[in-house]
Amino acid sequence: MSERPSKFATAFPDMTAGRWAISGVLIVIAALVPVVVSNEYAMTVLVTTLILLVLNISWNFVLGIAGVWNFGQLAIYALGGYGAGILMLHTSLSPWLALLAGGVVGAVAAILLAFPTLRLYGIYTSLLTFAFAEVIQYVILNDGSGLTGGSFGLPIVRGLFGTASIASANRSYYWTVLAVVVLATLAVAAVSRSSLGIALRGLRDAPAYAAARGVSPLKFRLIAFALSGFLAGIAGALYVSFNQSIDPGVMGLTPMSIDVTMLVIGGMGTITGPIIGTALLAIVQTALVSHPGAELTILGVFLLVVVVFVPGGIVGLVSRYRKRISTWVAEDDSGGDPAENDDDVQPEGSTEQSVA
Amino acid sequence: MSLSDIVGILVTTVILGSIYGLVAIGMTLIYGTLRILDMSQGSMVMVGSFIGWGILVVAGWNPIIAIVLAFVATFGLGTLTQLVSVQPLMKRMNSIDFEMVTFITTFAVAMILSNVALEVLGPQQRNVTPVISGGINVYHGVNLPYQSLTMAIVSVVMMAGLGIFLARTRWGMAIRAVAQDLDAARLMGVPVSKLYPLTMGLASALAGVAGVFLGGLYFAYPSAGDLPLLEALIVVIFGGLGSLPGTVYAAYAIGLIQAIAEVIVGETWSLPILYGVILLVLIFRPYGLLGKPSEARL
Amino acid sequence: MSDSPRLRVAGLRAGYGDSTVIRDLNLDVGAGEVAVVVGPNGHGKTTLLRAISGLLKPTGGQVELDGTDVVGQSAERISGLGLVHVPQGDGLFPEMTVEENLLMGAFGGGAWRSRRTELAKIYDRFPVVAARAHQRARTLSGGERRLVGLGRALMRTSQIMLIDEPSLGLAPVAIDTVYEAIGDLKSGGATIVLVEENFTHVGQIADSVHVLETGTIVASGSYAELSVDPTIVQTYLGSV
Amino acid sequence: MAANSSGVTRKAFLRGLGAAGAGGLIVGAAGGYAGGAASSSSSGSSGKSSGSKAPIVIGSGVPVTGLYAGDGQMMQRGQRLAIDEINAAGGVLGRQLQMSVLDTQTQQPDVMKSVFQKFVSDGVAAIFAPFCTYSSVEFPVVAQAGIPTFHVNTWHGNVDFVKQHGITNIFQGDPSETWYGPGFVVLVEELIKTKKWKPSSKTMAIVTSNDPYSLNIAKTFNTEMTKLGWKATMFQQFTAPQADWSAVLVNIRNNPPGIVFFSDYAASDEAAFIKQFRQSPTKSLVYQQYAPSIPQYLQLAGSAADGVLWSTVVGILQNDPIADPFQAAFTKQFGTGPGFSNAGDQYDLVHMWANAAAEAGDPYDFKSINEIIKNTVYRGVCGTYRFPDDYLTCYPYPDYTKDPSLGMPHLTFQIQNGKQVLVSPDPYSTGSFQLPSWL
Repeated sequence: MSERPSKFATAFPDMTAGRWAISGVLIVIAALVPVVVSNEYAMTVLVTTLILLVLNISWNFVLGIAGVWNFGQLAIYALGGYGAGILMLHTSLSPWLALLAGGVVGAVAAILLAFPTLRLYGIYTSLLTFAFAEVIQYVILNDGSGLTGGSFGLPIVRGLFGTASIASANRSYYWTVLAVVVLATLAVAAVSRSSLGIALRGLRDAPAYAAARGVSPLKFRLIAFALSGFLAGIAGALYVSFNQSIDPGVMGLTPMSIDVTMLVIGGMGTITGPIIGTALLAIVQTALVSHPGAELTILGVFLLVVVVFVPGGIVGLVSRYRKRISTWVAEDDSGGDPAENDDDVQPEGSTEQSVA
Repeated sequence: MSLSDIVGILVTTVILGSIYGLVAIGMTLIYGTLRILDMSQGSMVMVGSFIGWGILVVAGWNPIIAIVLAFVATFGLGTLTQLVSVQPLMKRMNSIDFEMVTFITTFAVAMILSNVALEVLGPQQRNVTPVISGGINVYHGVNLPYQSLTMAIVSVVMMAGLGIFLARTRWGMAIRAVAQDLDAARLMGVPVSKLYPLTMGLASALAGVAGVFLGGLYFAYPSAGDLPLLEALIVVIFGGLGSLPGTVYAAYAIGLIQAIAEVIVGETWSLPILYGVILLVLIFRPYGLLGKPSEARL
Repeated sequence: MSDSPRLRVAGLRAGYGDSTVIRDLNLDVGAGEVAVVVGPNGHGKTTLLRAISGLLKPTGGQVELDGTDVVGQSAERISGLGLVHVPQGDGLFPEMTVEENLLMGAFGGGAWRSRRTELAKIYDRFPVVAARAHQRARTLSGGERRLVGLGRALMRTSQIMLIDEPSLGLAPVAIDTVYEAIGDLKSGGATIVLVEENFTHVGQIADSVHVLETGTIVASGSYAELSVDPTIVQTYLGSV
Repeated sequence: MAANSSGVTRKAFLRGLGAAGAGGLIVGAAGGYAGGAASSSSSGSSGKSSGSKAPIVIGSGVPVTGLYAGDGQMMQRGQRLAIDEINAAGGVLGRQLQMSVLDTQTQQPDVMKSVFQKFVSDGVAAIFAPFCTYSSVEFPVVAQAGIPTFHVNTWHGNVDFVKQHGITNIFQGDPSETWYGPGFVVLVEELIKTKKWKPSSKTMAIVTSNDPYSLNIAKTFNTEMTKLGWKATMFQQFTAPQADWSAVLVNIRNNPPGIVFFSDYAASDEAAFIKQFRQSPTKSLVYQQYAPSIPQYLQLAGSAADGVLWSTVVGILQNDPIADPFQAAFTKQFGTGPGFSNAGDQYDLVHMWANAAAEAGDPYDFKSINEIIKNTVYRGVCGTYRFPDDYLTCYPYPDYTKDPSLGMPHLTFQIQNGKQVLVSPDPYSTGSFQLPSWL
């Protein structure tokens, strides 16, 4: 027993007991939400938002932390969803295994996508991956075999909770997806603090230097794609389970622009950024739901303003203020340990990362 | 393959290639000069289409007025876009994420433009009267509409005009100078803080004029810019970012690939085939047909 | 030194990010004078020129051109006041032809109108350049490029020139040609600040020599004075 | 330390603040939904008492953004007009109607589920969602609540789902898509029989967009025609939107067919096709399914469309005592005509529901209202609505029933001199088939 917490603690060196406590309290509050909320529309929106959050965590990992401009993430998400959905539809496999299979499909697709991007740089990577997404969407739209249902989407699938009533299914999904969000956040946080994460950021910020220090772009890019693809696949599988269907409308420019906005506004490349960005935009979207049409204009203005005036998103903003506040605290708490002031924030272009 | 297939392929190539060239050269100009991929170019096509509709259909005026007005309006809009979405970020020009953040901000401008158009003008697609109607029967069954022919000619004229502007004029040379060595250009007295907005205005104006013509083919509606944007992206990256000759070759090469795919294999698979070819090109030539890793541009 | 120097640098401070490269630097250059700044690499010679020409924003001090303070103004504004900076490695536009490069020299400062006459003069003065007029700049040899860079600076009259290490990376023959050209500029009346790592080649043209170490001028004087100072000779005269 | 007379360090203070803030964000977000819903449902429940004069809210789920936004606008206008008329006449049971609009985008499963869920949570009295998913995933949400729900998705899968699950409140206000192909085959046979048209050859070129809907129509047409000895020279699928048809036209002109059968529902695609076809036409009868019913089609295609045949299983009647006043009122209110289908069917469905709600005596007595609708024969601007069986869908006349008062007319139009002429079926027709000028 004494060994596990310490090992766990070393994976998150900047997490103090206090921070663990706060995170724990937040998770408990989040877990209690379905008990308080009796409105099924609110539950539907919350579950949908959490599923999107899993996708955003996966995308943030490859885009923000590994710095690979992968714009094919929605296709990987869709493939995971279709994979899981087709298994639920045509086999008697446990839907929970189908969920995992969705993750595996996502990981495999991502690895296959990683290979051709290896020699590409920046914007070329984004085009190639974007083209990949277009092809996937095209193939699904044109699928005449009936496997995917083309533009009409999959026929109704079982989902994870079979014949449960809408209210109890909503709650079961909420807790399931919340658990996935917590695990995904822990996984991404652990990985980005590990030597793998350091190598990835090294490749992101100084590719030539990192490569010279023996960091293999091939190996690390594959690992980054695989992990991110697995999470995206799980997100897709959760989508198809919860909605009992999936259609090619989950891909395309509009959903992509909303996801990018969420990441950028929260703070790309940080651990908490996707959570904050997704939550914030979900609230904005929900508030605007009765004004359809104005929504995307407002999102566009949001996006523009944040990128121009708040580089690093909300998390970046907070971390800058925290530095000031920590000075204020330090005046008071002269005996406090300086390690407290560490951030979970990696500001863009930070030079603190060196390659081990 | 019959002779009419071949003629059909050639005609389709000319039409598609000219469209692609017209929507892509502005993007190349911007990438070459500012090192950004301007995602608002598609919206400029949309704005141009709506201006074409307003002038040709609603007001019933001369096509020349539509073209001039589209040029002027999108020039202004492009300049404004640069001032709002790129200029404030110029101090980050040498940072690693400059391409990414400008990609996102110009994308945000595109989102705003097309959704404002949706709010103001409504979702309906509107027909833009062809600048010229009718067509020639090129060969048994293969028809070349005058509209497409005009578009091809305008496209070639505009590409050539841009080439001459860049090669011969003071400001054209200044644009190339900035693209090739920013510091040296500033030492020559080139006012980059004015030149950048003007370059983006010029590029947007080209897209706006393209919009007047494309409106007759694709119609004017709020998301009319999505497809041209996608096509322009494919063309500029296939041709090599920032290379003007590369863009022109790529436009017609892609037109040819698509025409062959459409006539031989059928509409269904022409886009996937196109993407497949591009995928292969990028794997073997990571910087496109004529692109270079970084230094040489325009 | 004349009473009102064409270029006056006083208490200049400049650097990159948090690191200060130039500190408390003073330098006066009179009309028609050639001031040579020598010093080891990495001690701020290029930074000095960039700070004067506005490519780099100084963090303190003054730079005056003919009595006007220009600190904080953009490079393009300063260029319009008659200052020409020939940067290290020429600053030629590699994909433009030699002629286009020369024409760019006439972009600002009201020189565009007379570009054709100036161009003809430069072709007269440098036949080598004339022979390469329609070649792309990147295809030239190092010496040719340097001449084009100097020629481009000459497209505008009445200027103050900053020339950064003209001998860098050139074969001895080419260096001679380049310095011959700089001598021509001097006799044409230009005010010049020239930066070199040592004063091997500057004897013929230097009116004053300034030694730049760790960001500031540590010694100044005429070439004749400094070339007999044993410590300086040992460090900077190189293998003359 | 003097500063800490309260005994709380600054650090502890900030921590507490942070936790409270973050917790507040989560609770606030959830509470926001719950609160919003609670307020509207409370007004709903107060509205549900039958003596109340509070407005009745009905849900309108239409595509406001995305590919189908043009259709969505017409649908919403049809609903609007009906509501305005009902309100002007004193409302339903003395209560005014209010419309709550939600965007269904491109009918993705998550969007549709959430739209339906919000309507249920808000306690609307009826849902008009003309387009829905093809998998019917959102149906259970409203089935459980029992709210009368109306769509015109024209998809047999949806009505199958209703029948299989014994749903009693989801109505399809038009016949399924399966009736398109057979209907046109009947028309072709009649044209040949009455010598109004002689095919240049017994061949057909079929062009269809690749969504299952258009594909199904194209396939049924192909099968039925093949049975009669016709041959397909071309069966080509494309992905909408498609604006350049030169390659397809090369193939058509190489091998001119007797019929060009075009199955797609995007107005711009079909308009672009006919414009390009007419620049050098072949001796083929041109049939375009559904899209010419959208008003933009004629604007987009102009005179190129003269001679084109098209049909719809739900369409607004012409020169009709019920449809004409609607046409006039619509044009007056919106400055443009209603087109041929969705504005009309939405107008009809809102009226039909309002009648049923009035008859039931309580707009929230869903069970009675659903019963009444199921047993209604309603004649609207699109003809007769009748839901004869557990599929809760309309059936076409004359393909299914021979009695025009019991089925919704499957209308075939021909565009003549820029005008839509209803050429079939009698007694609704307003003109007769004319041989297109290029034949």
